[in-house]
Amino acid sequence: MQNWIGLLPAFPLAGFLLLVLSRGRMTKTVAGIIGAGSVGLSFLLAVMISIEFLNSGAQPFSKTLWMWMQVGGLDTGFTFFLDGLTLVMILIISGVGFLIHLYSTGFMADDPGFARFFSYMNLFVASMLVLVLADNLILLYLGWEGVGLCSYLLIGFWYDNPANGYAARKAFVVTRVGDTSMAIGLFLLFSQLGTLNIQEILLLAPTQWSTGSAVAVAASALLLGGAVGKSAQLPLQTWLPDAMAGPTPISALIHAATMVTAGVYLIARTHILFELAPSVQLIVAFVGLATLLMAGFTALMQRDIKRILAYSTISQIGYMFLALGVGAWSAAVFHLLTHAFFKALLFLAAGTVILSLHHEHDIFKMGAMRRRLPVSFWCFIVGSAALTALPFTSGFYSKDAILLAALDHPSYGMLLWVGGVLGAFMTALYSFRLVFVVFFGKSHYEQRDTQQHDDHGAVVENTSPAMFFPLLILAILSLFGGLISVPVDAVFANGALHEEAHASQFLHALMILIPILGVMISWLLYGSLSYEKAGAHLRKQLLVSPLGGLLNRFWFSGWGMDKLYQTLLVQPFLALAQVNRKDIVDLVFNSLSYVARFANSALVLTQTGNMRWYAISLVAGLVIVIGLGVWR
Amino acid sequence: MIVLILVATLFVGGAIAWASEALDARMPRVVALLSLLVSAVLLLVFSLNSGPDVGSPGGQWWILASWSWIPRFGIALLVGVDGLSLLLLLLTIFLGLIALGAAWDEIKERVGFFYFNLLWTIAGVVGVFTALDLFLFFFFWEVMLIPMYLIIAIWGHENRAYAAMKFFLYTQVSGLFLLMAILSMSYLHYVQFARFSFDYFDLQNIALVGSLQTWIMLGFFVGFATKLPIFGLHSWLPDAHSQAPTAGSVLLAGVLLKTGAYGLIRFAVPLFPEASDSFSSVAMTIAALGILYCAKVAFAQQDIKRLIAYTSVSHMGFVLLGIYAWNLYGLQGAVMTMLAHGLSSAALFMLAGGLQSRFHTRDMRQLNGLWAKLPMLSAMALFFSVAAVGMPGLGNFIGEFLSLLGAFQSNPVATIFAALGLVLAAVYSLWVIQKVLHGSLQVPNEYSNAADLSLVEILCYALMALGLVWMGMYPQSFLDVSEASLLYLQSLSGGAA
Amino acid sequence: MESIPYEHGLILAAILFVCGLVGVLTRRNIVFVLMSLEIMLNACGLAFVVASSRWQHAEGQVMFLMILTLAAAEVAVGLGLIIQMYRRFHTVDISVLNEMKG
Amino acid sequence: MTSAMLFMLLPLILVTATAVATMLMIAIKRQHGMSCSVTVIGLSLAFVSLYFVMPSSAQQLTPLMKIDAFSVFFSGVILLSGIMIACFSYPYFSNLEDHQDEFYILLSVAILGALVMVSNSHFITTFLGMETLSVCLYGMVAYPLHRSVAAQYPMEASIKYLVLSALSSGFVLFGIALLYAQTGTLQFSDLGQALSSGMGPVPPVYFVLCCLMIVTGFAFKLSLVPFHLWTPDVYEGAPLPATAFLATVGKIAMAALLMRFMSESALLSNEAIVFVLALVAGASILFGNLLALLQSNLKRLLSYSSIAHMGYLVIALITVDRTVDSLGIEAVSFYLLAYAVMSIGAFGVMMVVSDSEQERDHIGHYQGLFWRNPWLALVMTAMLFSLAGIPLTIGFLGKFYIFAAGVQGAQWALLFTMVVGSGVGLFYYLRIVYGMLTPLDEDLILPEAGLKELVPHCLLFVLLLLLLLLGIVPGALMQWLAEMASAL
Repeated sequence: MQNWIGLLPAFPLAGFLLLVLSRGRMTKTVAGIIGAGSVGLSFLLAVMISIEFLNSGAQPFSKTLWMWMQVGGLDTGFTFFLDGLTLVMILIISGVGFLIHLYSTGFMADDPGFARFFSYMNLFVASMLVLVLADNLILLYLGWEGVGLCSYLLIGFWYDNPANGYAARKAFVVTRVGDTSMAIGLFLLFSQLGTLNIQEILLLAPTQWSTGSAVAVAASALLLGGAVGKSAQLPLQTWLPDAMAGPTPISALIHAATMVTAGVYLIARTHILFELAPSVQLIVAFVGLATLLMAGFTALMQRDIKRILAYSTISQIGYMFLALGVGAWSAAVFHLLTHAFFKALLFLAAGTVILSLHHEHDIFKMGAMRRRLPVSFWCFIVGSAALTALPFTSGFYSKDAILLAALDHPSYGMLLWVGGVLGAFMTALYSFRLVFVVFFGKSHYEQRDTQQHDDHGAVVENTSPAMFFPLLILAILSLFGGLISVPVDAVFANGALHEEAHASQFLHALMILIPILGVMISWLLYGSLSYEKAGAHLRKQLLVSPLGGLLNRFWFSGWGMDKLYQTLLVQPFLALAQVNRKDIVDLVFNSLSYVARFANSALVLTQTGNMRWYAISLVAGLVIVIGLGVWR
Repeated sequence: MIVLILVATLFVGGAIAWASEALDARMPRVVALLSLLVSAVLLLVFSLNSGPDVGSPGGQWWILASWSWIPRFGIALLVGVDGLSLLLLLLTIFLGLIALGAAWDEIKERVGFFYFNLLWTIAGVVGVFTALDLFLFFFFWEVMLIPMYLIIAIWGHENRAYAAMKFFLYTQVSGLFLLMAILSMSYLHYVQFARFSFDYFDLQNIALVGSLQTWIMLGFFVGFATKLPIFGLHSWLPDAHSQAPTAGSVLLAGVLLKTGAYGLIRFAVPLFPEASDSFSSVAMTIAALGILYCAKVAFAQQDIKRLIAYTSVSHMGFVLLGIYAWNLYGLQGAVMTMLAHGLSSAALFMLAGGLQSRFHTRDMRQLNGLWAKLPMLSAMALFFSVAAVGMPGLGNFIGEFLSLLGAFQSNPVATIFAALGLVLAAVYSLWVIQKVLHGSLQVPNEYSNAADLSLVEILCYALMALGLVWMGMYPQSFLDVSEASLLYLQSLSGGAA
Repeated sequence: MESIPYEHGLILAAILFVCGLVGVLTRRNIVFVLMSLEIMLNACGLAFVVASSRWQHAEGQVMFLMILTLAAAEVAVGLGLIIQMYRRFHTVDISVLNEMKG
Repeated sequence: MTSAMLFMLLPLILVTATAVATMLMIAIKRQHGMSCSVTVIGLSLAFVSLYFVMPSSAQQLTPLMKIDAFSVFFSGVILLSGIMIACFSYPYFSNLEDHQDEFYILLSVAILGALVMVSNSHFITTFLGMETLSVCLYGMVAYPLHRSVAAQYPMEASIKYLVLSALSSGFVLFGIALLYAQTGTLQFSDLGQALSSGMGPVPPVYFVLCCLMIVTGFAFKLSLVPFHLWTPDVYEGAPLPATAFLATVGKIAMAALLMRFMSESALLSNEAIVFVLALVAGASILFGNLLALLQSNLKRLLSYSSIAHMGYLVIALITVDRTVDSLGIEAVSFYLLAYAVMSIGAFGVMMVVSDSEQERDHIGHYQGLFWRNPWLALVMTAMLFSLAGIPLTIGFLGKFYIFAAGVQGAQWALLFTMVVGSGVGLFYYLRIVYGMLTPLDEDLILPEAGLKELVPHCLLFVLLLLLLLLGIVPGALMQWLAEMASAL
């Protein structure tokens, strides 16, 4: 069974090819079956493989499909490597992926680009699987770029709106910056270790490099660059919120569950390098911390339901980075898992809301949807609970593990822990703000396009099985996913000691209570029946106060990072490009031809046609020549 | 022998094609197709049924044959084919067919003469890739320019006179420097061995010292670098490429540029190892500069073909980088880049040509949202732009990755800057996609009823796409062919540079 | 009587030559130009004669004869042209001959 | 003077006989065709006789003349050019009312002069040949004096040429005289010995002065800068056959003479003269090409380009004594041959489309020729490419030779100038080619190819063949030249 591992990405790839070659002539049902079915197949295969894997004592296993390139010392194959970590990833990707595909068949039902959508989706799943299965960094890079491409294509899926195109380009280019640093990291690793096979690297690196040596620092820092780009961490996080321009299932699959966590996967995969470079690892931790706080505050100010979720994704990944930074590798992976569940759930639920409100994104234009959209409501409750890490939800366990690990950090333990807890508080605040504003209070939803048919204008929840089933599964997983134990201890053998963390009862209690506190406050602000007056009043108070207003604008704009990059990088580049549209080098060469023409026009003047002038010049020439000859 | 047959087939085929116009206006293209197919078959049969001849120098030459030509100067018809040449020959013939496909419906007037020029250009290129006598090499080097000049000058677009003239001037003048260098070599051979010789293998024995070596090397470098082109000598290329008819652009970008790189690999570095070694840092800096600069300029263009042309310069930077890294990775990278860029740029120019023939404009400001109208063409455009971005799994990635990998080992700084080119590549490629394919449909009204790809076009694109995927997924089949010869070339320079 | 040193002869020839040269450069009348040319050629002839008398050779004398013939030939052609010119322009001023230029 | 020696002079005698015969023909009965064919036959006989004259080793006939492979080669080139020009001029002059025939007499005599020049070894012969040639050229340039259209052009050209070349001959003569006065010899070889043995009390300046006066005269005939001003006017004014003759025979004979003079009298051992010549060459290359840059009259354009080409030639000339196994002489010889072929070809095309009534020498006349008369356009293109020195043509090998000589003589500065010059040159040659390629709306009326055009067309074909054959398989010729040069 494990020998069929090659089929994992093969199924979706085949689906992609079929869908592309059909050139949109297929009926939507066929396209849907192919699209979702291919991923379903690879999920089944993944399940079977994992059963076999776990029964066979979780022995790492690798299979070479074919040699890719052998140049001198470099020989890389299309080789897949399977261990606990990979296993978790493929299960998430194929499993959650399958659910989301299923959901999309309903969600995209009346979209003209149905087949195109699924072809991209399949391609994405395929490349994502390659990414996590790769046993060498080049193959990983292939998957890495592949998912980036698909993300680009899907963000810009509704291409007739230039705004989407812009968001897509931004996403691709910003992540490409990270990718490039990662590529350079690859060059460095190869020139130092002479191999790009991950396992070999992990074996060689400790023997060749001393801890904290410059090379190790450089290499891991460059890899971190790649991870930061993909996982939308500071300072490259700006692309993710805009990426919400894509269809909601995309946001669920790519920008919540799988692709954005690739960075986490990369670091976890190469954790030994990071352990060799403690300074970089600490940076990872603080990047995570800063990001999660920043994102938390920003999320609090957003009005767009998807942007809120996007920022929350950023901040949750921040948690994972925090975990990685303190060496709690499996905690990070665990959070990755649970996050995949509840964030996917939230996005899909949000999708139903948006769909039933005819692509209304502004939460303050919704409200009181509790009755109208029961399913979405309950999904949101569950998802937010898990996101907020309320006790006994999946998020609770994973976040707990992370915070405890952070607390254990030798030097900065307290700082990191406090930050993390504060983040948890913010999480509670913004996620339940979302819930309360959307589902409680009064309805602010006025139907645009009233001239349309009623069944178009009315708010009806689409609960077709295709969309209901995934929500159900994900909800269950978000609730009880915490009970799953990730089989990664073997992978992080040396990192395991961080895991059984000790914290005083007080701190434990604090960690449980603070989110609940957060929920209550947001209830006071947005949820309570007095929300209309008190809440609104309070918020007004906050906004009119100069500081509050400033903070509001500042946080709303995602801490002004976009503006910064615009002025620092984008505009100068554009200006330069405009100035030099007519390649200056060209002008230089053309000037030569002007010189020649000028010389010509000057020389032609000597051809007066007057014979006496010719005679004179003849004599003058003689004199000059003789003069030169004599002088020489 | 096969080489002569190959060249002869093309030369004669061209002549016949011209003559056959008298019979029927559709004849020439058929004749051209036939002669190209014949040569393709010849080449395939040859490359499948034979291999390196162990006896030959370096034991890596598939063919090595010589006939006396001009005894006075020890000039001989010395031709040789090794893995490197073979790959480039295959590329040449393949792109020749593609160019034929591009011209199939586009060229309507003076058909015979067009195909005559087309075939003669290809023949010249074949000669360049096989000649090992430097005089013969230079001979073909110049010969291939004339028909290309005519192609641009007769069938080019609005500004063809200027473009053709520029193209010819640049390449000719730089060629004279090359000639000077070659003659100096043969004279030195006379001084040291008491006879003139232009034989590649003889010239390897010349003992060159100090600044003299540097000067001669520079002569070679200028000659080849102009054709490549490198940053600073590139300004002929955008005009030539954008003004040439589609088939012309295909050959220019796909094949003619590669002759420059080939020259560098075959002659410039191995013959002057020390000089090249000390020069490599300069060359690699130029390469990095070119990659970034031209990517930036490309971004600013509004004429699609101009844009693609600038991207070609940018990509050739990777080739230069790989060559002057002068280790196996770099060289293999350079070769793969040459092959892959050959296909991708050819395809892109063909697409641009397709747009022009459909909408009679190359101005991106007038073309928008074609996806809705021409889905297949747009899909192709997407595919090949993605390839040009260097997407792993497609040929260009292998080439660029290996070049950078090799370059990093000899000059990390330049490599890092060059790597930034990957980002800029993304910037301009996506910009084109956004402008032309995405957004709301907008084309010049009078041509709003343009048809999607024709069968010939589909065939060409499919072939090129397959080629790129092949190179990307199983490059080994190409790397194996070229490896022996690259190792040989390295051994010539004692691994220096 | 002792013979004249040949340098003197050469100097005389040179002076004649320069006179002719100046004539060619300054005169506008084509006839005078031709005459000046004659002077120059004869100056050369004189130089040859002087030289040959120095070396007691015949060659110089032969050369002189040649020069005379040439001068005759040139004048013949020249006069023919002048006649044509006068027919056409009714002047012998060479400055009218500047149709072709640039 | 034995009979064997007399036999050696057979070519010259035959040419002379041709001239006389033509004259008698005219006296008996004016018949254009007859006089033309007589001339052609006579010259061809002379050409054939070269084969028998060809000496195994250099033959000194009296102190005056020297017959060797070198002189035979150039005599051959000159005679061939003469024959071709004669053939071309038949249709050209056929629409002249009268006096078509005298042209051929002038032609033969001019060729006689040229032959004397290339086979001389003595200043008297030099002078004789040069002047014979020049005086005939005055006549040829002015030939269709009574041509109605723009008739003052030939006369103007002729008068200019007459006065200026007489002036330059004056310089040459005076230089020779001064030299003679000091060295007491008029023979090149003795001169060489005298010079190498040193001129006793005389300061070298004096010697340089004399030589430069002579060289100036030669440079005038080769129209090198700064003695080039006359060239365009004379080329433009003269009737096409005369122009072609002036451009080929005139130049070739002069260059051959100059080279013989230099190689026999060790002139190049003198740094100052080499220096001056190098400067002259560089200036000619630059000025010639730049002057031609925007010229739209083909005759003038070719005249300017000839200035540049002579500049290239001088590069090889001044390296004659530095090159290994006399490659310099070879280079000069080959280049002159190539130059003859391509200039006659280019002028030939012009002569075919022109006649003495209307000369089609404007670039506009040739617009779209490629689509109106592909054959002529093809020939013209080939010739222009050859002039530009592009492979497959003899011109490329000529340039190759020059480069080789230059490299060996280490004349880097000049070679660089040549590269620049060729760049500029390409521009204007390609301008013409492009003009022929661009289609034209209103057609230019071409004389329909009647029987009288047949011969010229065949000649063009021969020229094209030569151009390509010698451009692609020059091995034998080069071998022969090598032997010839080493024998010199």
